[in-house]
Amino acid sequence: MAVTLELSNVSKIFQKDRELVRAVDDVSMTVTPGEMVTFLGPSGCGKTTTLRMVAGFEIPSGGTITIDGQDVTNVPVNRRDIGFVFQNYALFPHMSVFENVAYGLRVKGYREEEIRRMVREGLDLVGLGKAEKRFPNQLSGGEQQRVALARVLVLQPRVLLMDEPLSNLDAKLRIHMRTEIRRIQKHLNITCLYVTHDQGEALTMSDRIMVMNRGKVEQIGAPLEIYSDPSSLFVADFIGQANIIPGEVVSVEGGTASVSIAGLTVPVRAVKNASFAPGAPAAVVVRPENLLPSPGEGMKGTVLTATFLGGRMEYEVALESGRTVLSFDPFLPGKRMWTEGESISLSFDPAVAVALQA
Amino acid sequence: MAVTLELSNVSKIFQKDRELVRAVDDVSMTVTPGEMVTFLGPSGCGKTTTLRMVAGFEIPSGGTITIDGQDVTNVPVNRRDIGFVFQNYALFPHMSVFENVAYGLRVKGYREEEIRRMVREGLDLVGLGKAEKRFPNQLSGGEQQRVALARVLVLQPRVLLMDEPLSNLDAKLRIHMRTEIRRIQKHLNITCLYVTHDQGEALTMSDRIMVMNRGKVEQIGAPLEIYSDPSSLFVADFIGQANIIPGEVVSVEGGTASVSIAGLTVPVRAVKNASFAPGAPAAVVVRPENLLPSPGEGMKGTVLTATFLGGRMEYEVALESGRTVLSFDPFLPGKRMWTEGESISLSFDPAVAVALQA
Amino acid sequence: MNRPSALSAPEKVSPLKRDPALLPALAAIWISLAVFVLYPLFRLFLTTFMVEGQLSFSNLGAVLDSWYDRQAFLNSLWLATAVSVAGTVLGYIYAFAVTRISIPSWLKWFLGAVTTLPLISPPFTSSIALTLSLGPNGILLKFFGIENFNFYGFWGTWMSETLTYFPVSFLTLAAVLSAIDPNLEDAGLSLGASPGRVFRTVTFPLSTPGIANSVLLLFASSLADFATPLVLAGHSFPVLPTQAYLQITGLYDLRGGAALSFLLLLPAMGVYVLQRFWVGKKSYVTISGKTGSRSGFKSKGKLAEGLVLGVCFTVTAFILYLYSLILWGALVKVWGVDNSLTWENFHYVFTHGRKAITDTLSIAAVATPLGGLMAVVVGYIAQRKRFFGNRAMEFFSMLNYALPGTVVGIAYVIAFNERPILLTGTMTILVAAYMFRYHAAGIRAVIASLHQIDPSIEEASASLGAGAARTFFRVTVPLVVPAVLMGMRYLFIHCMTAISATIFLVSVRWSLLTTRILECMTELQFAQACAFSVVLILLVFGATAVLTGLTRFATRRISGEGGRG
Amino acid sequence: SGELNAYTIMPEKYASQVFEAFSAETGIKVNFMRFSSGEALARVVAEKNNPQVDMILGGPADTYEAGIKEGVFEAYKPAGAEGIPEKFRSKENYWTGIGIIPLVFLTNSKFLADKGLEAPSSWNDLLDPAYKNGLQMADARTSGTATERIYSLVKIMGEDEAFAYQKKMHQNIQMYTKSGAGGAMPVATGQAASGIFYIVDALDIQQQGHPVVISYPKEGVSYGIEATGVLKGARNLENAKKFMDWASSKTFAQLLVDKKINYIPTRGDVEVTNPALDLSKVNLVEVDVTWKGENRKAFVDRWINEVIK
Ligand SMILES: Nc1ncnc2c1ncn2[C@@H]1O[C@H](COP(=O)(O)OP(=O)(O)OP(=O)(O)O)[C@@H](O)[C@H]1O
Ligand SMILES: Nc1ncnc2c1ncn2[C@@H]1O[C@H](COP(=O)(O)OP(=O)(O)OP(=O)(O)O)[C@@H](O)[C@H]1O
Ligand SMILES: [Fe+3]
Ligand SMILES: [Mg+2]
Ligand SMILES: [Mg+2]
Repeated sequence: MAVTLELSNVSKIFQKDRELVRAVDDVSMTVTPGEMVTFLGPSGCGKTTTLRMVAGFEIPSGGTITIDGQDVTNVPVNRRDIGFVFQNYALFPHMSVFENVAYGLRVKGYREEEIRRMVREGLDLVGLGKAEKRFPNQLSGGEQQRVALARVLVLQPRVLLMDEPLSNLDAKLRIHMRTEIRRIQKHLNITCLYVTHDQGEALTMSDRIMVMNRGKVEQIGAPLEIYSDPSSLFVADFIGQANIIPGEVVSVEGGTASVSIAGLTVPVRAVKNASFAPGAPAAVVVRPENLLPSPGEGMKGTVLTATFLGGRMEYEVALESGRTVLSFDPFLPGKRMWTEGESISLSFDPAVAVALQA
Repeated sequence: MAVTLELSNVSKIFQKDRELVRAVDDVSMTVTPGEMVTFLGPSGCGKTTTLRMVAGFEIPSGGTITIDGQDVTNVPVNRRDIGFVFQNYALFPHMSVFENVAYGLRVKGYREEEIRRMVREGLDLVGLGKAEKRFPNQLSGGEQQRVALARVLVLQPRVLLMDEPLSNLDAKLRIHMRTEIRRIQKHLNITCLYVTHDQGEALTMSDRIMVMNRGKVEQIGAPLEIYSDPSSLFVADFIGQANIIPGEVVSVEGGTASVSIAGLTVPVRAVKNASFAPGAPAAVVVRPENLLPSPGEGMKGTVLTATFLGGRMEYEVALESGRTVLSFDPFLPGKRMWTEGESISLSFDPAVAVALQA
Repeated sequence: MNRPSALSAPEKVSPLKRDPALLPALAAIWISLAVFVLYPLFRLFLTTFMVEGQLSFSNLGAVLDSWYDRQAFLNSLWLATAVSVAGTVLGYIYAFAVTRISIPSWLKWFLGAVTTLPLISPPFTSSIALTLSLGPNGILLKFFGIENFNFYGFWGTWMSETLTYFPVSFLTLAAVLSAIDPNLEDAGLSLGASPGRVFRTVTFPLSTPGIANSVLLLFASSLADFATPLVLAGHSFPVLPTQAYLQITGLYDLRGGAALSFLLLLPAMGVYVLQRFWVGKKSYVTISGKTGSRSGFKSKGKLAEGLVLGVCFTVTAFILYLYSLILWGALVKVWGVDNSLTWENFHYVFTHGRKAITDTLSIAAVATPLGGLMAVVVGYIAQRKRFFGNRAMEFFSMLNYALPGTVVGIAYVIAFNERPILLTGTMTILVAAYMFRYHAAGIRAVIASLHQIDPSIEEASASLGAGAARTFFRVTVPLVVPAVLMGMRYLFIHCMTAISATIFLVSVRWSLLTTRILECMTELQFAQACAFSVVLILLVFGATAVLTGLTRFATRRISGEGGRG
Repeated sequence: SGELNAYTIMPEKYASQVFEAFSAETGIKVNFMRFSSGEALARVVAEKNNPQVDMILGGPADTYEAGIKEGVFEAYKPAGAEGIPEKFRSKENYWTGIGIIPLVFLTNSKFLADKGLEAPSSWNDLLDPAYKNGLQMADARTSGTATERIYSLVKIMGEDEAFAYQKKMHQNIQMYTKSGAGGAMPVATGQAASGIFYIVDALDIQQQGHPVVISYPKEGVSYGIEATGVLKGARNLENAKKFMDWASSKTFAQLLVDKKINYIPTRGDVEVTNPALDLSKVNLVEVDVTWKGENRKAFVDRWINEVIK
């Protein structure tokens, strides 16, 4: 049942007047059967376009796409057995919620009572059991999005392509839905591409994450890998929040580089494939949750803002070097809290920091 | 400049065939001048509808809305001097990005060169300086959303109504945009209603948060208040993540209730306005970041799932009572990590837990 | 909601209160409808049914007693149904080819241009070309060796009317089809439906507003058309408008003819109601403020595409053939007798027809923008604003269209030939007659298009501070510009070619091109008639180009290449 | 001098010459528009409360008879009336005949050559199966030409016989056209074989050069009277009367002949030069206008119910 999905050197160029937009630029990747790969990347980086090419809505300007070993570049959409959740929902405005969800099932030729059962199940799954007679224009934004999701999930396609399917749902529902999606996807062993802007979602749901930037692939890897071993400053900066502190390589030994930062020399893990030479500039990536107020020595700075963020305090700190860094301090009662203007000293655990080529 | 906005007993009933949908139910609130109030609530709870009534797109089925003391229930939209960012963007499909953003400025009668300057500024603000000649259907989802935002922000209206204006942006951009919005809003002293599904956004940006459920107001209050003093189980559960642990009140003293949970008696802060009697059932709300693996005694359970979530580990734990709770453990190197199936013992700091009437 | 509702059903606030700009627009529309539609018809009604100061329907009774007239009534219904169905089908096929099949853009333009030709067929000329081809001893019949083809009667009339009216349907439907968000069809395909099924379940239902309005328009057109049956129906297939015309002009029985014509309002009203019912309250919104990207064209299946293009090319070739006959007729000395080429006929047109040409152009130039404006305003109010009298307004705006032109013309003479509204002999009466008769196409097209536009786009404009008028002109109008253009083009063409209503309104001061053509026909000056038609076609093409350019300019980049095709 | 406004039922190309001559002679400027007879009548009836024109030129006398019933005409006996036989004038002087036009057969000569036939010279010739699906002639409900045809037949054969004949002829009919001249072009182009028309239309086609022959039936034909009349309430009544006087004069009759306007003048005092208009060899049947008016509706109804049903 589960299929491989392969993109080889896929590009898409939009031509507009004299302006050429290279929306997707030489993307290659293989999605193994039953895998869930999430696309992450800044707005406009080409995620939707890539997904649309896989679906067959858009013809690649170059490259090939194969599903299950078969070149589908010229196979019509409806023969690809894919499910697509559109960023703008694309619900059929003239059909009730029930009919929208039943659409694909009818195409597949299920019997009427089966359809009714499956649609019910699908709608219950997204919490819209009672809205089946309504029309899309009588639904709230989130409700519409859920219908779009249900419409595809009931079909259990071979390949599932989802373009920000949960963006308009509240946190609770989103968490619920993502576990449901993941459960179904795993259970049916569906190969899945998923676009999201929610990093929590990407990190929790995906087998692998593909980070894109300006149409190009920046890094593909397991969530933890992307997070802790970003292959570029872009990735480091984009995933999670990162303090990028410039320094100079003092010495390199095995996987560890000693980097001098603000007068201190710290041994930091060097990123894979990096070739550091002593004296070369390096950027040390320190996650805000690893940059904590320290009673002892550390980098000195002044608190710019202190924000309460539910489970934690968030400090924006201006270092003496002038650089602004973020520090997330778990909020526990009794813990000292800093306020704006106070002096603070920050330190980090070098073992979970990583040095990149600057 | 800044104006008060007041909703008194506002309701909206949609009639569809024989079904009556009470989308907004008796909502009353006052937004002080220059204040930013965020609406939070599950999908379909009536946020958009409330906003649309304030804007004047929808006529309330009951109640009145006043802006700056003036009853605007029958004032046409265009005379209300509001800005509205639509959940579905509502860009003008026949106009270029530039023209979309310039539209409101033209209405106000600015001179052409001023308009050009202001549009440029607006587009730069949302990072779309280069796309001004494109048409909406040549933009990605997030780009469209940013145009919708810029279109309203350049106008600097008296009242700003935003319906999930950042839902399709990536985390980095979202954080950037929300600081920008907040900055502009504070700078110009704009009274603002903001709908979001992102609790981080709500907690960071708002002066006050209004939590809605099924058309009704559940609680209005400052972010910290809503978070730490939820007035109902719904709010507690909806805002942030909450472990709700049932127990029995043993004794009450001042603002503190001693509640017996799983055999232990803990003194917990009682929620405001609660009247607890000894022996009554109580629900203790413990945030996952306050429920931590403890080496010593605590509530025993088994790890169901352990997920790496960037800055922290997330454990789902089945307590002996059968209840499933969440624990967020800050991820620090060297810290012990639990894996699925392991036994764990959890404890919390009663000072930051709160007891509600069950 | 399980709780008994404390508040009663949603309270109605008068839209006028909230939308003050509506009032002057509404007043203007109602006044003009009252003056130019209701009042003349009322006067005609009195003339027809007042016998010695008493209301009497004896006129109608007499007419209904005749088997021939009853037959005519049924034939009219049958013909109108057949024409509206066939014309809409053909129009849909064309619209589909132009909007959904990837063909070079010059070919699209060409198909579009050719379809304007039948619209520009002044009464009788295209019928003559048809007759020459398919009538007894017709050129095509001989060519294909077909015998015993009974052209006169139903078939000829049906064919000619379908050819004449399908372009209206094409234009309406092309506007509607091109405004369907491609993402919706994509969604259908991605759910596994074949292109055919997507067409059946998504594209087709979403074009319902267009189809319904096209059917309504064509039905009314055919119902009111007396000129085509006059030439082609023969005695065996009487239809009501022709009967009415004959009653008036042949039997000198104005009352009987008018009575017959009033009878036509019943089916027109019926179809109007059916159409409303069909379009219903469903949503056809496909232009939301959140657009999906337009996708590359996907094949609809070779067979279907071949079929669609096959039909288009055949019909296009046929139309071209018919009009080349007319061109030929205009260029030769005497058709079939002296085939030497000559400019004489054109010379005749520009000498004898000069005044007619300039008069007609001026009238068209005045009526077209006014009619276009009226069409968007009426269409907009009818589709977007909900209040008492809406339906009535929408229906009244179609009345003049659904009645045979002769009757409308006579009503105008009766109403406007004396105080308080003395208009005969003026340009105003001609402009009004054309406008209120032929703006219907524009109104229907605008209504069809508006069905597709998410109201939130207009709300956005209001929230950005724009008043109702600005929103209307800057946002609504540009979004329905294809429909408005179509309406204006239709109006312009009819100002140049239509004759039935205005034959009673032309005066010494204002003469019309078509009157001249008709004269040529009745005076058997076939070649000159052809030359007039050719000149007319060129004028219309020129004017259409100007019109399109002007509108583009006025609304800036409407639906620019970047926007909807 | 001054102005005169007119509707003309006479074809434009003739009417313009007529009015031109009139203006030249009297200095009165004429504005005119051309309509078919029914349209002209409908228009004057509709305008009767505030007439837009002063008179009508041309058109069959029946049209005027119908107008008299609507009360749109003003009685006036023109100065030259005595030169015109009474049968060509309205009894109450509402209209005056200025020309007569007999019916003729117009036949395509190629058709005749193909079939090896002579031009029809008897009504019965049209019953020949060779003409099957080949005849075009006017519809009785619309056209004066058609009613004229019926009057001729009734006068020649008697009423019942006439309708029996028409029913037979119906077998050969390709199409009844709505206007009197409507079938002339199809005959000219060979689409139809033959038909019955007023001489004006037939001659016109022939003069354009089409291969047609004109022939008269030996049993006889009736003729129509082209008339002219003044409208009640005319604003330029005097000028209209002047025109009537002029149109009844010999000058006018001579003008018809000179300008090849294919009507036969009602005045006997001018010589007709066109041999086709030479009625000396034609068997003309006299039909009284009042009789025509009285029987018209009955005949048309009978035609509908017996001939075409
Ligand atoms: N035109 C309508 N007819 C009937 N019901 C409607 C209509 N519009 C909205 N509703 C219903 O009213 C309720 C509130 O809708 P609203 O759009 O305000 O929700 P929301 O809080 O904005 O949700 P979301 O977060 O999903 O956008 C929903 O249950 C919705 O289905
Ligand atoms: N039809 C088009 N013509 C020109 N440029 C286009 C067109 N469609 C998309 N683009 C451009 O291509 C780029 C990639 O678009 P895409 O929709 O794939 O982005 P995305 O990654 O999905 O962004 P988002 O997260 O904002 O949805 C964008 O810069 C967009 O402006
Ligand atoms: Fe007409
Ligand atoms: Mg996208
Ligand atoms: Mg909403």
